[in-house]
Amino acid sequence: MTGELTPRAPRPLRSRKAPWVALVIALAVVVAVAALIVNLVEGSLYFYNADEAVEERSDIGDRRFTLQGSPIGCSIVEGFSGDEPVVAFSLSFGGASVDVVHHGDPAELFQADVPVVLDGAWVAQPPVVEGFTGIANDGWHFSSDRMRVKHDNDYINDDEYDERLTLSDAGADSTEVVCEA
Amino acid sequence: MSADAVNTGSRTTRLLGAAVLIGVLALILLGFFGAPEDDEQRDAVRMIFVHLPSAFGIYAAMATTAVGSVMWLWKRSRWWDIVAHSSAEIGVIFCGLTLFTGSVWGRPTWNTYWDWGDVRLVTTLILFLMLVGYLALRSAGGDENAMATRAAVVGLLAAVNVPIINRSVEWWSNRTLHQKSSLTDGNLEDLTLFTLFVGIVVWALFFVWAMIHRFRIGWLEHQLRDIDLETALIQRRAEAATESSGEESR
Amino acid sequence: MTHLGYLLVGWGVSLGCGVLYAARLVLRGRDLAARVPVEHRRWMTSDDGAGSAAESAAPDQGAGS
Amino acid sequence: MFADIWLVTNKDLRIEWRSRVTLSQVAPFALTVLVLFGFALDANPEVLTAATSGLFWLTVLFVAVVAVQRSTAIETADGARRALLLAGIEPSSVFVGKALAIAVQILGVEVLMVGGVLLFYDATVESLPLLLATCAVATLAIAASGTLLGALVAGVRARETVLPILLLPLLAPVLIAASRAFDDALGVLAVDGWAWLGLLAGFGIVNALLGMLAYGPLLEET
Repeated sequence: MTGELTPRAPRPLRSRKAPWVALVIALAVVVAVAALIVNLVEGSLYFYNADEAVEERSDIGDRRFTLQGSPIGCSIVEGFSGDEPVVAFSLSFGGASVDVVHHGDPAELFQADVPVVLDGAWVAQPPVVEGFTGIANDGWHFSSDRMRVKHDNDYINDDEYDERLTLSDAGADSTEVVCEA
Repeated sequence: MSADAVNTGSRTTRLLGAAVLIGVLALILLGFFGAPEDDEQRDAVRMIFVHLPSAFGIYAAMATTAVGSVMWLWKRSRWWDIVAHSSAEIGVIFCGLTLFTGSVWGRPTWNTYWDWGDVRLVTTLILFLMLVGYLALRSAGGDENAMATRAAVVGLLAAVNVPIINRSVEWWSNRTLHQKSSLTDGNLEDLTLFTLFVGIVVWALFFVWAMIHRFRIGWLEHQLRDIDLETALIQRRAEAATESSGEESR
Repeated sequence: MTHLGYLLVGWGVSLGCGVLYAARLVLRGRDLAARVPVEHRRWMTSDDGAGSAAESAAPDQGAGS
Repeated sequence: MFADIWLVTNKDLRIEWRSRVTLSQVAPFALTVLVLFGFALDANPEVLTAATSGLFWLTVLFVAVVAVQRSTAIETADGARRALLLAGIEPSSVFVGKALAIAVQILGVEVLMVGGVLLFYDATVESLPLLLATCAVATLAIAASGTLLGALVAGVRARETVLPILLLPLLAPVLIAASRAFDDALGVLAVDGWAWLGLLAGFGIVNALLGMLAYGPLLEET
């Protein structure tokens, strides 16, 4: 009895092969198509770089959006807007600069030349923060209430490298902007 | 270990396990005391030594699941089906750890635990949820062959996410908060790079160790299912025999 | 060391999860291996030799199945 | 092929029309969810405006789960799947037909919901073409994924709970892309809605292709 009832290896269920081979090929094609599509929609997602934000200012209006750019070192001022603690600074990207008033404390790693990503909206007034004029100074400022720091993929220790290697994201050109002070 | 304890280990897994333990010790020493701090992130950079190996673990696990799923669909190979299931289970752990260590790293460096706008973060989370769904489907039970086919389709659907996750920081370069690939286009200190490789090797060894154990568990479960069926058959036949003999004697 | 708290949480949870999962695998493997008859236990060992495993496990496990 | 697709779509829609479940239960369910979100977020109208697109599409996903459950139930009851296979209709035609039937139902509910959003949430439409295109493309993407997973879980014992666990994460990209496109169409956020629509279309094509290929083997096996 036991000899007869020993568990057997499962029968190979060889159903139609062809559809699955086709499926695998289709999957590869599909991944390629998806890759193509995401490439096409590049440039539309998540945040506006500073130059695009300035260019599309009239389209954006007072709607909220996310802005990205590199803070310019000599422009950073911590002060008050009314009673509220703010950080005012100018940031640049792609040759354009934007004056920013960030409401709240700056991010821990907030520093010059390290790109930040900010949530907020355009305000059609010059920034009113004591001691801050702004490098753009175009009658507008970006009022932000959420700040993230976009650090790069360089893991470098300054002590061992004489100069900072600026291989990070193409387009960050804070060095072009010259502070007047 | 007592001599009569039966388990899923073998000489290979014991060697692997020992290597993982030694590797973890080395990684802790290198990670906390060997590698230098980063000039932007300071010591927070040391999170990369657990974060990136976990992320690589997802890729390895999902690739294995994808191959296993295809091989089941193509060859109806139970072996590959168990491989796909095993690696998906390990993959969900790697995926959870990647998300967790990434968030904990993000708070001091990005100033946020999570960002809904970042493609890599969101696609990784979607993969995690799909893997949870995969395991839920696997645990739903039912006919073994039908279940393997269903799971294989879901496994492939989930695996499609992986190339998107991996490439997202390039496709949306300048559009993601997440930094670009650290290994391929990053600029790392020698010792940081070395520590990172140690981390990847340790995680890879752990992956292999876990795969062997998990595969054997899957195999045993499969055997047990067969045996349960046989036992039920024997019992049923025995019942039938007593019933019929009872009727005859009446 | 800066950010030590974050680092300890990240590393701790990673290594902790690994240990817990490993322990669960080993225990589940033992439980299952004990329930499966010897002749179906491929790769399973009670000591280092694959061949002797089945024999040494046979006396006490055979009765259970 | 098109005749077969029409046959299946027509059959599903007729069953749906006769039972009136979509009309009498799913549509009121969707409106109730919208109203409840309104209650929950009423204290802050700004939040409600900002969240309108997300709430809309989240509700659509819930509706989709219900619609797929219904569609699967039609097929599994009384061995109707076997009958469909025996009738000699190509599985891919069955897939497209069922997906279209689901899409029509979801679209019907969406029309009602757009009205509800304009009425309850005080939303304004800034780009009607974008709004309509998003609804159409997103619905097709949802219907394709839903039909595939519906067939996948058809034979599972706990399919009522397994379906949402599998379907909702799969549809997460649709939720994200359709919500952003709606944000643009309703003038809430400064994003490029048409680009998000492209992403949505890509996702829909991928899922429709996968579904057409995988549907046959799944039908046979489960």
